[in-house]
Amino acid sequence: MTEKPKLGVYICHCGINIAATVDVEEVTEYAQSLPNVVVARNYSYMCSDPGQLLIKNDIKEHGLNRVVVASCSPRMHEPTFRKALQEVGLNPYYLEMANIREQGSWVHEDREAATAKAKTLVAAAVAKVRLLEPLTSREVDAEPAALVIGAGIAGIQAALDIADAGFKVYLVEKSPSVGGRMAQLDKTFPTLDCSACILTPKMVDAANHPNIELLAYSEVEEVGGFVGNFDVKVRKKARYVDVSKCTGCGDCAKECRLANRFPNEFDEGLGKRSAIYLPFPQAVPAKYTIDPEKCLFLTRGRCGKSPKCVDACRAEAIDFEQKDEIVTFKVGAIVVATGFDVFDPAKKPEYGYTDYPNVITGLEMERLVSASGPTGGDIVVHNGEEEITPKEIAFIQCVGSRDQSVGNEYCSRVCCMYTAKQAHLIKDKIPDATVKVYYMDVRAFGKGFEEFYDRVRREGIRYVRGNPSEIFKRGNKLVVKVEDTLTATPLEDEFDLVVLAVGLEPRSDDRKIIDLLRLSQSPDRFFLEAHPKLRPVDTASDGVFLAGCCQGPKDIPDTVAQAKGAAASALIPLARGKVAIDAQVAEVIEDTCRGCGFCVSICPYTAIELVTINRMGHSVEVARVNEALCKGCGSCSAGCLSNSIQPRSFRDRQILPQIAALGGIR
Amino acid sequence: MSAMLLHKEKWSEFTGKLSGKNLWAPAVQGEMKKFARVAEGQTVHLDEDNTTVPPKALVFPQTETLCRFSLGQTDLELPGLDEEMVLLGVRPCDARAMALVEKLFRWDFEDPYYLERRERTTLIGLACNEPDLNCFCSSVGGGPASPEGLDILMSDLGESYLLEDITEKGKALVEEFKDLLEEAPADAVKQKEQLVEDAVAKIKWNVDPEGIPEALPQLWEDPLWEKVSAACLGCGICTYLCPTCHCFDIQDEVEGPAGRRCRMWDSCMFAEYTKHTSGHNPRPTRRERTRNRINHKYSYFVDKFGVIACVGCGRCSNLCPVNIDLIDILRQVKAAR
Amino acid sequence: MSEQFEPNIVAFLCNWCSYAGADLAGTSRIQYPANIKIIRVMCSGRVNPLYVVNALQQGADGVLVSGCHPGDCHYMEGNFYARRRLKLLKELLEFTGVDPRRFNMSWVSASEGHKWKEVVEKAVEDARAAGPFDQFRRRQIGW
Amino acid sequence: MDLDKLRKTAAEIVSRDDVKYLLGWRRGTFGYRVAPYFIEDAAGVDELIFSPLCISNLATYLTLVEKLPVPRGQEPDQRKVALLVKGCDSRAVAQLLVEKGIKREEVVVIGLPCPGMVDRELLAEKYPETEAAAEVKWDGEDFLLVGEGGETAIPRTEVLAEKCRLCRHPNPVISDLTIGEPVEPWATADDSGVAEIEAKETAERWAYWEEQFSKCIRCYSCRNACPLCYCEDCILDRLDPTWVNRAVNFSENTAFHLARAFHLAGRCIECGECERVCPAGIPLGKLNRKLARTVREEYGFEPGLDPEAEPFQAGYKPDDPEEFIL
Repeated sequence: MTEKPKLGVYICHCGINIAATVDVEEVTEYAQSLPNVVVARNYSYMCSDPGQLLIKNDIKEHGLNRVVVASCSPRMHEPTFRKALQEVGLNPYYLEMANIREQGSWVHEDREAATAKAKTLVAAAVAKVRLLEPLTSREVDAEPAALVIGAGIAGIQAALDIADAGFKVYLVEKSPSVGGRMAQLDKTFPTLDCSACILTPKMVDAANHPNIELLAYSEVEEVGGFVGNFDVKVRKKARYVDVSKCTGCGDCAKECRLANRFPNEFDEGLGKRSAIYLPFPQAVPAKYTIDPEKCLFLTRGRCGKSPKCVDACRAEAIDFEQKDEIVTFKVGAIVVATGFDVFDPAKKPEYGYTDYPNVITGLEMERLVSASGPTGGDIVVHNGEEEITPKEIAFIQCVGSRDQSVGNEYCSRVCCMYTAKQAHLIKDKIPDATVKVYYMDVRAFGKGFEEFYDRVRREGIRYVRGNPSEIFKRGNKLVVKVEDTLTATPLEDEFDLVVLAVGLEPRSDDRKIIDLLRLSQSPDRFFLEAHPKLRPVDTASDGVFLAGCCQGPKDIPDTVAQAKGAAASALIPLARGKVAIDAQVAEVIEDTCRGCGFCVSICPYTAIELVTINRMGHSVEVARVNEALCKGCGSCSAGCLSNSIQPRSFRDRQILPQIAALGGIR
Repeated sequence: MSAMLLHKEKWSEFTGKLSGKNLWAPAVQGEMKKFARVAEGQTVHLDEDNTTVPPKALVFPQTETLCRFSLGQTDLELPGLDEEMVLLGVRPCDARAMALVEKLFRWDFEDPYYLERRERTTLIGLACNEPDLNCFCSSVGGGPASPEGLDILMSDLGESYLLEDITEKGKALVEEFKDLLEEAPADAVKQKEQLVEDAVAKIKWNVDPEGIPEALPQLWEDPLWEKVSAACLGCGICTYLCPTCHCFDIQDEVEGPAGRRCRMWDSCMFAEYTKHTSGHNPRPTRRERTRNRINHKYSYFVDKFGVIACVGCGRCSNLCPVNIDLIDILRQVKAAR
Repeated sequence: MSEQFEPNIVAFLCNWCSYAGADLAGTSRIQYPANIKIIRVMCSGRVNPLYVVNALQQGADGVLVSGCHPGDCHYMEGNFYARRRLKLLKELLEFTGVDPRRFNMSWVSASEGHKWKEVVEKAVEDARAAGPFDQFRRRQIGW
Repeated sequence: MDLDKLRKTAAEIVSRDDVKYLLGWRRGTFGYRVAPYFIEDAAGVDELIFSPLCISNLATYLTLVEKLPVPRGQEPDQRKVALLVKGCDSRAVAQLLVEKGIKREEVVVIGLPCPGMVDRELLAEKYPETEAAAEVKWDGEDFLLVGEGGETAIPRTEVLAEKCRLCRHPNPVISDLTIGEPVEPWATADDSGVAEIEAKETAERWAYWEEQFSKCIRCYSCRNACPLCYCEDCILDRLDPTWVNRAVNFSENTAFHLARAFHLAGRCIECGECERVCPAGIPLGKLNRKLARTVREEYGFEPGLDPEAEPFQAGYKPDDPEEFIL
């Protein structure tokens, strides 16, 4: 028997966030008049300790068995108030929230209208809460392993932390080596550490860690299941090199018929590689890979009399018979660390990136100044006529950032500082060079950033406030056309080299990850965190966490910090060994189920099956829900003609009274 | 009882005047014929066919509010009295049905809703000269000009209508319209009786109910019920449109803190009619339901009130989409005796 | 001059995209008409099309259903089911003479606070133009 | 129609041990009536008929017949039900298989290619019914009325049922055996009934349906006669929650009919039973046919043709129409 509902209704002022627009007294008074309402109160911050205490005391004192909180979005504080109910022994699912802030006071200025709407929303919550049912969430075992997608600095750090905590990690990297973007960098700002020097040890650690299974040159193909129990399918792409035999000597690449014929991706195309290659000298694993799109043997079926790499390899590691391999495993949590792409300046043709070889991107500059880069660290560019050491160098900031015309409204957060760093490095290597930086604003907000910015200005780097409109060639010089907005002077400055400080963009193939993991995107197209302030590494998919630039542009320390945060979050289910299954799952009313199987077809999680039961001596089929698989979406329910499958807390009998209350018919 | 003549040239004046009295008469709405309010001043046209929906719907509405209530208030709000109404062109069978149903509503409890509304209704009947295909009123104690239940009986004599007042209410109404009427000559009544005789003779598809009330209890488990109910769709046509069926359900409609209690037609042919809260249904199939429908009319009502609760209007047989035919059932009952 | 008719709109929003988008509109203080009242469901696939009929019967002048963009559904497919079902309902409503402006459906993602405002404004304007839907109200007739 | 062959086959089938009864038609008790006929033994086949008056869809009975509790220690009757199906009726059988309303092994389907049925009410309007039972036969393209007054030829177009005028599948789509030669599907007529309503202004459409739904007495014959409305506990009968009040008024009637039509979207096989049985003459078939046409034209799907098909409302395609979505 269910006892008679006794409701408490709590209206939050949220300081003045609600109270300034909604007449909370009037709403309270109105709530008091609603059926089964025993207490109605308002308070400045319901979510605060005293606010929660108010509810708890009322539950004890008045024997309340249902609670309505009219405040912010349930997406914000539903867990808070559920917990409060639970703490005084009331089932946490006897709670309904009326969203009178995000969908009330914050979006309606008119006090009268906002108050009237708040009353209606409270009435609907009251109508629903009376019919809610007590639910108990169950727990299932969590797989003590994690998947980390992407092995840049974020992925490596997350993997190391999880592995160090004692759990198995599958670290999946789509390119042949781990390292990611950080491996491409020369020095890091503002400390000027050698990027490779601090990264390489971590790469090696990750590869050698007993708890980490490194799956390089691999891609995640399918993710099924749910937090605690994800089923993962990974495709290990064929390298055509037996990694157990390859010693990384590099003889094959030297002998390759197409040796040094292809732009090296790692060097941003500035250097060359063979059809069989190691992306960069410190690559981990240090194993060669045959590019299947370039290799003569793989594309044409023959390579001279016999492939030269085969002949060159003393370890006999070349294996053209190798096939992609599918690996499946289970994990309890997933960290997404897929990184970023840099903005393609071809989208801003006025800068002539595709026309002039001496207009380059910031990332290309990294390779150019790097001692391990294609020029061995010498800054040499081709000005269209000859190789030169540039003496007059320009940097243009915010290329592809803060630019609505290319669809990127955001600030990429790293370009100001990497420009300062690169300018410094140029001055270091070419002391007589003139370096000018064209900028809109300089954002030097991080630890040591402003100091570094001051330092490079003191070193003679000239900062010109202006957004260049065009780059064109005059003689063997590049001309940057710009207005110095501080002096309102139009300028046409001549340079030997222009570096475009390109911004960061989401990976072009992000869609795949979004589809795999049901992620959302924020307006900037980076992956959306569950809450911008309080759950910055979580996603809307339980058990899936974000690390690094896939969530938004950030520098290395922020990336590492976030990776550690994601690792810590991922460790929660792993360390607990259990995950709670949502109690708000679907339930079949077997008496009326006619076994048509519509719900079985509909369910995206194959959580429903037909089972045979005995109904009054007849064998009949009815639907049955596997509660561990059900996510409570309710698509089955809306497709059930006899309404025999109902998601708990979102049953028809709970929603229809809400509709009636919002409809307002009396 | 007086007998008056209403010449047809005065018909439109007659109905025009009558229309000021909240007059209802048969009207066609699509394929459906039923009693509809006659707009003031409008002439009524009567034809041979009976209505699809019997006039019971006016005194025993399909849905009626018994009272209204609201949360926290102990006082119930009760409906006011309906306006008085006059029904013109009621068939003797349907009027007789009202007389029969009234027995039920006066029985162990006097139902104020029905009785008051019935009290405020004046029925002007129209005798049938041309029985319909399924009519068998004369077999079940009625007839094409049965006065039972009527206040005034009207008979179509060709050039004129013969108006006979049956009740005081009817008499008063005739009196009110006497300017339009004239004393009926003696042969007018004779002519009417001849028409009735002719009409009865035209009824072919009928059955003598003699012995059926006695036989029914004996045939409780007879296989005939299964046979006659096999094709039944379990819909409410035969019962909703039966002039003597009077079963109702009472439900509360609640919207937020207020609501109403209402009474609505129910049908023993519906599966949930006897379904218990437990899920158990003492009449689990259409066999038991069909058996109940016949027994109620031809046995239980006879036991209780001494009369068959069927007036032979033929609606159930005529309107059944799968040809479940009352006469056929009754003939099978007799044959099974 | 008569006062402008203020329609009552009942909206069904999926928790993950549209409801979050409406929350974002709130956090961003994007103003829109108060006529819209939201029922949160986990997925647009949960919206039984008969809810729409029921809402119109119970006092809504317009109904809005909003879910994730195709491909973005938190439950992978729910919005596809919603799309198919609600299309059929829309056809049925139009065929029976319910003003098509009384029913709108939208895809609004968690980041589309501005789109949410536009959708609400359209739904309100549509329903306002269609007028009060008194003809279909659940009425307690016969006194 | 080779009635002898039909009866002989029926007798054979109904004599089988694994067949409980055969569902067919017989002449009704009067006029042009035809009644569904449950034949339990070979002797019963003498009354079996198949004529242009056999319009009712017997597939309805496959799910309508109640399943009584089986007493402990007994086995439920597992015998098959045999039934005669026209083209449209067979689609109901196929759709029931899709929705697992029946199992294939529970039925013996006897297909009857159908040259078109007579609308009894149209016939009675022009040739009034008498208490004597009359017969109608196919006569080439047309019909032949055989009654007390001898034979009367009736042109096909005069009395052909509307659903038959629009029929696209006169031959059974599923059957264990077929009696009679397949008929050539005739030129499909435009659905003028639906088109007429579509041509109206919104307010006129509302007025039209307001008049129609106001007539409804909620006898539920439309629902009960429908071979695909067979939930034992219809949601529209339920009180918790109440989707539709039992009260009979325009608002509730409309909600009822919208729900009924919607539940049949992508399932209705256009047998027209709902409309035929309605005592108020509400053109319910138009609601169903409108949605069926949408499903056919915009989704390329017709229900009740393939027993293996995915149920329409339980499926989707990524490129389903969405022009209506903001």
